[in-house]
Amino acid sequence: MAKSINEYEISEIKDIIIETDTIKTFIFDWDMEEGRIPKPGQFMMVWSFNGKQDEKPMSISKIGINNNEIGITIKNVGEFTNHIHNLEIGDKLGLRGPYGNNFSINGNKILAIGGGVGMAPISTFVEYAREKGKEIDVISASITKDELLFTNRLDNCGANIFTCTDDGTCGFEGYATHRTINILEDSCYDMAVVCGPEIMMKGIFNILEDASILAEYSMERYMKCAMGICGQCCLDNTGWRVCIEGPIFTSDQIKQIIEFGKYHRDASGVKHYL
Amino acid sequence: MAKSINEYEISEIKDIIIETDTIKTFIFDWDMEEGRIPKPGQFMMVWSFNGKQDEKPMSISKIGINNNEIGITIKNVGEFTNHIHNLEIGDKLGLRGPYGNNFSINGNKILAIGGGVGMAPISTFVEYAREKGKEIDVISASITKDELLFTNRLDNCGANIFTCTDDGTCGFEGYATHRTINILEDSCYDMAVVCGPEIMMKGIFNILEDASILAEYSMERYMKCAMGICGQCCLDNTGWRVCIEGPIFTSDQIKQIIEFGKYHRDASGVKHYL
Amino acid sequence: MLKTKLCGHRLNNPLLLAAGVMGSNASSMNWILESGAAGVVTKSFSKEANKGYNNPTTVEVTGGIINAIGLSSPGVESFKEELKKINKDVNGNTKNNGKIAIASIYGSNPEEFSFVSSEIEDLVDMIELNISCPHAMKGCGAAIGQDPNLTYKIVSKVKNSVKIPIIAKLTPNVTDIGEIAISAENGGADALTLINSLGPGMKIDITTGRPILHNKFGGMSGPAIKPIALKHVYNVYESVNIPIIGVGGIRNYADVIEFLYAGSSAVQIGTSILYDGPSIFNKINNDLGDFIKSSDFSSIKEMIGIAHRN
Amino acid sequence: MLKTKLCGHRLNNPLLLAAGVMGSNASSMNWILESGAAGVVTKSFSKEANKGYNNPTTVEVTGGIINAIGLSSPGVESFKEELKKINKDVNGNTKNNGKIAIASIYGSNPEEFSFVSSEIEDLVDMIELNISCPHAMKGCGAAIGQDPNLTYKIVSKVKNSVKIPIIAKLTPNVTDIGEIAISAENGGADALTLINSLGPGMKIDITTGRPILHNKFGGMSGPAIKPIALKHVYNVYESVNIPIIGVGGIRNYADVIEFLYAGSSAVQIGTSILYDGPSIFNKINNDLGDFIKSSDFSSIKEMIGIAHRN
Repeated sequence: MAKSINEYEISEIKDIIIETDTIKTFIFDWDMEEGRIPKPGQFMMVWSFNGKQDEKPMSISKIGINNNEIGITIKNVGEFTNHIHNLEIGDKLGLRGPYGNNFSINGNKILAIGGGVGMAPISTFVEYAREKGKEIDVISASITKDELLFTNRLDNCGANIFTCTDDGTCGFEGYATHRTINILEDSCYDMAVVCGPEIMMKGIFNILEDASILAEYSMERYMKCAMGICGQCCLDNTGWRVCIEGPIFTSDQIKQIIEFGKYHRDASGVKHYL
Repeated sequence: MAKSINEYEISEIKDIIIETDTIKTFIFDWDMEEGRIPKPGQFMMVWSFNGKQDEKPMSISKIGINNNEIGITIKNVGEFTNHIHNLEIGDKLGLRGPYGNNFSINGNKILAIGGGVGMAPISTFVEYAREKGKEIDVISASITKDELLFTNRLDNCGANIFTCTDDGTCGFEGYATHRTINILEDSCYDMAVVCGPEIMMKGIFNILEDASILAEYSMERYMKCAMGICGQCCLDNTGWRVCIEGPIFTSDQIKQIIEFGKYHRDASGVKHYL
Repeated sequence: MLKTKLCGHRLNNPLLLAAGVMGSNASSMNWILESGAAGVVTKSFSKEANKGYNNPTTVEVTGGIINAIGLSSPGVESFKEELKKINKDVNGNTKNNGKIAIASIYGSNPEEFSFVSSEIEDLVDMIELNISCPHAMKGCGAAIGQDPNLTYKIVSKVKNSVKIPIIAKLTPNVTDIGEIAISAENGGADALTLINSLGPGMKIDITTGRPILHNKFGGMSGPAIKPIALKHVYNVYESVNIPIIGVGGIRNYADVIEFLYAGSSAVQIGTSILYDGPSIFNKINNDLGDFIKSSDFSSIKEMIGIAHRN
Repeated sequence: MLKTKLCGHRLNNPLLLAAGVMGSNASSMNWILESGAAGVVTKSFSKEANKGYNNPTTVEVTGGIINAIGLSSPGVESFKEELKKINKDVNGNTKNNGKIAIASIYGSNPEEFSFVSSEIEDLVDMIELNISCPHAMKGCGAAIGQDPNLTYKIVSKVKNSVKIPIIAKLTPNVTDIGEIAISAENGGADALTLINSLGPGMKIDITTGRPILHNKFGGMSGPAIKPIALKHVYNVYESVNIPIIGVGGIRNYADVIEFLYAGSSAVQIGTSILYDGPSIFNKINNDLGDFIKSSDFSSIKEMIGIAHRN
């Protein structure tokens, strides 16, 4: 009987890559069996059972189909992620997944836009799309040069990288939105994939809509079961579950998600506006 | 999902064949799906849910693979079977199965011996073995001519039938044991299959052992679950379950079944000696 | 043909969404209604906001899941916003469409139950009292539903506070559910929902030695609990005169039929959404319709309780 | 490495056959012992013969079965013949082989329990008191195990009648199993078996509208009940000082480990024989051995109760 994706695998941290001051990538062994092979855009539920005990969804940032490895990139933003950042090689976490849908590939020339740690699912998509021979332009955005993620990896796989920093320390000076407007002046794309802070994605969405470029956006919400039943991650107004119908939504879907770029709900269900 | 053999199928009695004064064959529609196709020697659990409410194991006497039919031949020996004998076409019974192991075919010339309603599994075996081109001699035994079963069916399939009645009204006058001794004087067999009253099978067993003919015997015990867990039908001294390891046992196995031809246990587990 | 009635409400069919599954906001509940359910029961809420337990809150087991969400909810004031949108038209009026909204509420004492009930009475069609959550905080949930006196007090207090029908949802985790059912009926319950999740149960991770759920224990739900839910419905049907809403492991039309036969007037579906998504409602309605067409029945009503006939 | 102890008896491994499964005669129980079990519990018997219920007595459901065999047994006098042959050598002496025979007995009052116990004391290693069968005749079975006083009376009466260790097998179908467990311990039980079958539950045939079991209701067993059994073991482990034998849905080595971690000193396996046959015992022993080898544990004992550590 194949192992259910809902079954925990207690996994040793095999390697830790310090990506930036606040972002680390944790590498785990992961048997690439039928049903367990992650697709670009999917996420894992990461269970910490020592110290800070909790479990959160985290984007998969590395899919090593040949060496049976996955990477999960985590930004230190609170108590839970801080606890994980303090773990060392050999420490263990519980993993279940992969969950959710994935980015699709439509057309031959694709614009991939990632902001901050949002580059995690973008990076797996870019590598996958490059393997399929697609031409990929990547806008990799962050506050400053040291916070740019995966530049070498993406360069190595043959994507064209357009960095973009708020402070101008690397590449374009300004926001990802501006860089996007900029790049669209020179190039046409068959589609785009986007992941980053929702306020950034909202801006990008408006720009891509104006440019009539269909895109897919990766969303994040507070999650409990990740199996599609608790209802915690359901979106207004369609009710779609980020863990099942998402986390990737198309432009057409985003139009129906009225909370996109506006608000999200916390663990108790109370709304918080951006 | 394939239907479990443990799931009841509430089936209309499609036809009733009056075989003898005390024996009837009940015909039911039965979808011959993977896992549900009976093999010669297997049995069904027959649930009567109106009137006399109970459920008993009954031998399959007809396997209509092409017309999706099964036949179950029942002798009126008590309250339960009497109730079933009073049912009419269109009445319903619950069926589950098929259960148990089956007769095997070893060699080319086979002796099949059935006594009374014990001819039920023998008849399906003979038809099956004839289809495989085997040469089959059948000793069909009963008290009297009117109680002989399936003579035409077996004749039609090309088996050689040697009838045998206690009162000599048809064929050999005497017991199946005597007829067996008799037939072995003229013929050699690669194997034998036997079903009938246990006292008869015990006699046949001794004869076939003397003649060094390996045989398979169909046993019957009080059954409850028919799924191999309740322990009701376990045999001394091996503990084999008639519903799982049986109902068909080889000569070698019969030697280890010390209760064969000696005693059986009733519903409460009390032993009754033959 | 699938139409039925429950406490005076006309229902398009006997299928409702169970409390605690996709019931945290109006959007997901409206989706469920569009997917064929004749009604939804909200996730349980109370007076104050409650974040529930840390994750893991849900773990899959053979035949279902165990969960200890811990009654997370935004509190009645916030949740009213959602209630105003469930099955309502653009003017905020309840659609007259054979579908209903049921609020599931919890509390720690009769006053809290009645306060919350009064607050939301105008926004929903019925109220289900969750006196049976097996993973509630101390004093809430099953602690109530295991005590016939407290059950009576809460039900009667709410009954005297609101005009809409009230349902008591009972826990199976008692020695004698019949006693509790009669207390609820005597307290004035208009219907009973049987059963809340079973156990509770637990799962221990064999590598770490830890209970997986943060709360260690959680209520079990899913197809595995169906035989037990069914037996409680069957038993309680013989002791009370109010309608029973059956819930526990329903995954297909045959399960629904079993619950109707046992004595349920309607059923709730929850955990099986794990396997089949919201489309389970339309699927079951179609299959149930086909069954009835090929049977001697001409309505749902005729099917209720027939297992007691024999 | 798999060796362990239970009430002074050395066991080759922690696996026992559960009562009611392949336990009607010595032959099948000896087969189970040869298949790797370190002990067998007989099918429950009492003073008199009892034919139990008519068929159907067992029906498969999601994740297990429900059964209402109704404690069929040949009565103590007849059954002694079987007891004399379980795990005995040709001279009728118990083999000194790390394997044990446990008699499961039932009755309707303390005197009957103690009479039967005295009758068989010399033929078995331990006695398990079935005070928890959910489908027993009136006054037997779970009716006892739901009453702390009656539990105490029966356990103490038997304890005063025999010298061999006695085990009380408890029903999960109570509001508070802890209370019953403590009564049994106070009564002198040397160990507890947790849990008897769950519910009871029922299955209704949708074509006929009839409950399938002749008794209508039956106890549920099999993998589906594991989370609940485990939780009872975990809870009771914190309230008593006597060893616990865990039973409920064990199908593989990981399940055994969960029960050990929760606080079981040994486990019983029953319904899973439906899926895997008697070879399940050797299979689990092999897998359990492999697990221990690859773990930091060096004995079964070290594994007991570790889920309480965290």
